[in-house]
Amino acid sequence: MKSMLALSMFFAVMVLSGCSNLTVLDPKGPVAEQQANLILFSIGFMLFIVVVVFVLFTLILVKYRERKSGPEYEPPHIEGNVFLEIVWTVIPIIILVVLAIPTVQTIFALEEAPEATSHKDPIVIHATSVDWKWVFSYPEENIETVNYLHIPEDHPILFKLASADSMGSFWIPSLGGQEYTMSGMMNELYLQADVPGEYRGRNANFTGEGFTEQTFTVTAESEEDYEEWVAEAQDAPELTQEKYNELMLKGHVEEMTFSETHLQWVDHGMDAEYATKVRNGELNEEENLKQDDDSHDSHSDMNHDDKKDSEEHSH
Amino acid sequence: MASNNEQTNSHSHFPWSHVVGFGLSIVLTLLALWIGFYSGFSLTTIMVIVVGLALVQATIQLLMFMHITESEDSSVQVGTILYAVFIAVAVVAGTIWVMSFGMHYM
Amino acid sequence: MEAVEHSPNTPLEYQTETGRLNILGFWIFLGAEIALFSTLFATYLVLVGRTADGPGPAELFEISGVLIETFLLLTSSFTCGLAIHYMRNHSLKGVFLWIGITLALGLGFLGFEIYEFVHYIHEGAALTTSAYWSAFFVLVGTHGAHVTLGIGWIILILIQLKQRGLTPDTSRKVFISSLYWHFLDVVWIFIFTAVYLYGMVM
Amino acid sequence: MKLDEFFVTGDPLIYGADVSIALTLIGAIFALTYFKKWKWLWTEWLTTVDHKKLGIMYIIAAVLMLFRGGVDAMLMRAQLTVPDAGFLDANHYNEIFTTHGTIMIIFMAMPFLIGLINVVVPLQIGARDVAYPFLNAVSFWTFFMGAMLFNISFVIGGSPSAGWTSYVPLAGLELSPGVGQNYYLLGLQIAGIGTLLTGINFLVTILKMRVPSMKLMQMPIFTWSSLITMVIIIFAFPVLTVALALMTFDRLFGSHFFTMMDGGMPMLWANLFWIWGHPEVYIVILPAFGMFSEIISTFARKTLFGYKAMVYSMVVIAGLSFLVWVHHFFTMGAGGAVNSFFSITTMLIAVPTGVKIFNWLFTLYKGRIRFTTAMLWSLAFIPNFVIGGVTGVMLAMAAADYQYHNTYFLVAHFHYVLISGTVYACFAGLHFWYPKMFNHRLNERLGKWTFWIFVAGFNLCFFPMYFLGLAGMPRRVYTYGIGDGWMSLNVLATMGGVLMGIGFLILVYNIYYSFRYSPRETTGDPWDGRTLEWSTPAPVPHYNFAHLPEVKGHDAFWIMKEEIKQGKKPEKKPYKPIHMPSYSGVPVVMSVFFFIAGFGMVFSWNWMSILGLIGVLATMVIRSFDYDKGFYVSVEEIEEHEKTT
Repeated sequence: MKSMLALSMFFAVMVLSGCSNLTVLDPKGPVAEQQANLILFSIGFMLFIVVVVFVLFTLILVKYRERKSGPEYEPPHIEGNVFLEIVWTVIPIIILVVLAIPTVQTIFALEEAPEATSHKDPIVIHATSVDWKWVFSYPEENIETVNYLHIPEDHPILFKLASADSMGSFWIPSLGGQEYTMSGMMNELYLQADVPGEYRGRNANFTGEGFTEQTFTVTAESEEDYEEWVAEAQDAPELTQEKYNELMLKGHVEEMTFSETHLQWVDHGMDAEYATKVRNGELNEEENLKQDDDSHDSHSDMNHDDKKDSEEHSH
Repeated sequence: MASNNEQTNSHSHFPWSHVVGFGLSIVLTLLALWIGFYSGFSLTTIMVIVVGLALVQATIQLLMFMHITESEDSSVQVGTILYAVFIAVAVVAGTIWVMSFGMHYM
Repeated sequence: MEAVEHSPNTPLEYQTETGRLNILGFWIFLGAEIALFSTLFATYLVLVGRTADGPGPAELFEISGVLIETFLLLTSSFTCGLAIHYMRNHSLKGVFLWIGITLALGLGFLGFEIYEFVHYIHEGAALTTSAYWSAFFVLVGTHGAHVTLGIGWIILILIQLKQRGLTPDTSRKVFISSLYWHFLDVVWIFIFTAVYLYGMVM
Repeated sequence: MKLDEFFVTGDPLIYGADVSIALTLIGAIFALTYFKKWKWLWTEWLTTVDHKKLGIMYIIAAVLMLFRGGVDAMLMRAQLTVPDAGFLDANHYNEIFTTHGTIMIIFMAMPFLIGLINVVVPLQIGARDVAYPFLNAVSFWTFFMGAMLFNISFVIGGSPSAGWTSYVPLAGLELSPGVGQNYYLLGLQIAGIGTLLTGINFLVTILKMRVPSMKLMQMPIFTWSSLITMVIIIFAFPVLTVALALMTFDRLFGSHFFTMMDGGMPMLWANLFWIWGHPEVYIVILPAFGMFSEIISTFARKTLFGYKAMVYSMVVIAGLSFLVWVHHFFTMGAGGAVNSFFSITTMLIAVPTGVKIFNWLFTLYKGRIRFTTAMLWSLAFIPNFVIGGVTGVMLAMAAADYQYHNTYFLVAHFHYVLISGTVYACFAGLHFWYPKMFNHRLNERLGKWTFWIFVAGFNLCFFPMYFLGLAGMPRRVYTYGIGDGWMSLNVLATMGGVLMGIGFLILVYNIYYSFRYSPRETTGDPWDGRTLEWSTPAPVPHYNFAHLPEVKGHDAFWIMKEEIKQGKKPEKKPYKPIHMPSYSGVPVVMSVFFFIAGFGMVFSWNWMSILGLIGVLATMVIRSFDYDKGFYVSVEEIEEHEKTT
């Protein structure tokens, strides 16, 4: 019933827009699908309200417009009608309750890995926004990419979101809704692709001059292709801190691939100051080394945490 | 308008309400101090009690020193302050609640 | 329109329409001030613990200084109330005496607060040290700035009182400034609780 | 600082603006000198404390700001029409959408409404002035100087470019090192003082200055909406004051509230900003609701349906408005409980709003609907606002909002509510009360041209944006690729934008045309009005009412007219002298000092900011020692006035 309604709404929207590239309503994974269903469900009720108001509005305007000819009509004095007013208070409340229940359910459902694949361990990817590029670290595979992602299909991905500087928003509309990346904070976002293909991801939260081009591509592929890609990437040149610090400077870069991740020096979810210090030249060699040692410990801790997390989720 | 004006009837009397208010303020301050340092309650309990005491003391100031209820507009005055307290609670509690996420990473 | 009937017992400050309007308006202003300070409190409470590399509150707060400040301000609120009591008994002398004492206590409070601030800065806790100390100095400093402004304002009113004696206009001003002064004491109660007690007990 | 850093250089658009600003200034100075109007300007306008004149000045300033914000909008639409356009570069585009948003909300919508409130509310409640006429002038001038300070950033020093929401860390010193962001902080801060004072002033005015016979539940609904708006202002603006001050400290004095360094918390800015920002939305929509109610009731010739429900629903909206702010950042990851709570509170706001929509419909029901321009704007509001409202409910559903957030779906939604709510109301109110302000009507035929072109353009411009959002177009991008597939809808939107611009130009021409050719009003009641402002003669004397009117119910003036129709003769009472406040030059001087202090702080020129602040304090001291009691209008003068009208 729900899906029937949703479907009919979907077609209505299609016809209205006259174009077929409404990415958000064309989901390629379970997360985006839940959201698209919720959206179509709400559009149904909203269209109902719109139609009621528009019809009433038109009828009243036509019927009670002042006519040039015809008798002088003096409108009656009506102060209100308690019954009617109760009706149009209660009906919206009912509609809102009907909308609020699936909303709250979906809010909590999206905090977990998608149900259908919850038996699989999610792949953890740290997504870090840096003015104006995206850095992706695969701690378990020990690879790092810039401005592009590879993910296996039908496999939950747990994104750990952080920012090196300005607040960004990690968004792959085909796969699901966005979440902010912030310095010194870490957010978690589950996404999954059910259909192989290339999707566009981007920063959705304004970050200044280079914001428009702060995009990346997502390649969803079969598990085998993914494994192959991982193996290939592990042969890529090693990420050095010097190289990573270059990435901290404002600007755009091409797609890049490295073995090793930056998590051995810094986790932007915990250290809000790293990029600023690099830009101010405050991280000299000596401090670098010190920082290196410090976060080696925290890195191994974190890996441990990640594993614990994924174990928890797999139950 | 003078009917609800307690102050007008006691012009020449000794300012008892002020003295009582002052005494209560001192007692409440010392009590808060004692609860904070010597009661041995948990931090949450201490804060709940101490903030409660602060609210009592604020009420005393409003009633006994500031005569919030004395003028013809006392209902507006009291309403303003009560609404302000609602806003204060919404802002302080809401902000702490909303901003408490992600803290375990700090 | 100024001559709305009122009983002879009505305090001077309520006798004119301007007086009644301004007093009501000031209460509403105090409502806005509550919103202002609650935002500062919310900021402070969210930033508690974010001391970065700087010292924490428990290391620097000293109960004796805070208590002295608290009692100075509490007492000044009391004496300010007495000034209004004398004003309503038409005693100009009483008003001068008790407001004078109030101002002296207020200045004492300010002195201790400035000393406290200087001490903290000396110990390495300044506005720029960390988020926590930024919030501390701005919250407590905003209160201190209010006290300073209040002292300056009340001095202006005393001059006018000297020039004109107790009239509906001057007593209105004295009354409104007394509301302001009591309000600052109320704010201090919460600073005492949420900043100092909390900071030391934590 | 070098001169070429001080003046913004390098862009032909800005050079053009430089020249036109200079020419306008020279032209104005020349005209004032040539026609010997300097004294007139000072004594009649700059020093006035008359709420009607202040209201008119508010509206003039707001229309100028509407022009400025509108030009910004046209530039943005020009840039976005086709993919990969090179008309504006990223930085320039960022500055333009930042100033567009800030100006439209803070310096256009609010002052326009406050201007109409200034003109109308005292008349509606039978008052001769506001509670604090002097403060009213301070309000206007601080708003005006704040707006000017914000606007000169365009030619001196550079505009802010971090968006009207100014999210940190982007807006912080590290990532926005120029002075533009300082202009934002200080311009808003100075204007905010004025808004807060307006809040207190009009709350007390409505509560205490009504004619004694008017009970609360007999107040016109526009007055009610103003009252509730003032309550929201009083409690929301201090939050903005603090938030702006904290960011100012961060940028100028090195504190760490919102910085990335030393424990600062950038998210706290978003939190504080929206604690103010959401109530702000209701500050600009509730007076609009009030105006639509008045206009619909007048031109349907019926009393408002469900008056009490209208009042209570506004009270509920005011209360809820402080409990929904997190829906502006559902995507911050605050967790399921927080998002669910704020989803539900946000949805709840739809209930009282829906009640109001149906009450308006049933006010029309069985009425005799006259389609004047003011009425057309009010009628168009209903369907358009419903579209904005239902998409608002969709945005309130947090789980779905993750997909709408920061997209053109959101842009479409808030333009639907803000334009069809606030801007339609400003136009409706302008046409409706224009004869009260200027003693002649706006031309109806031109008015209807404006209406149809603007409304058509508005829908053409913003309806496609819902679909752009669903197609994944984020807000604030300065361009897009051909492969994104967003071009056709963007072309439609730009065409709509052009139509809106044309509509606005016709309105401006209408103002000129009506000034020249419209017949002057004789009765003061051009629309067969229902509330007390229409009982005043044309032109309205500076003391408003020679006799205080007698209120016997809601729609007080309508009841009076009914009584006269039934043969009741208005009794002739002797006039009494009327007490009025004196004009004062202190507010404008004080605000100039605020401007100087603000300008000094923008550039961190401490000597200048201290000088300005000393000036502000000095004017306050002067005011404190000012025992001017105003003056009495003599009976002869009143008789003279009443005879001529």
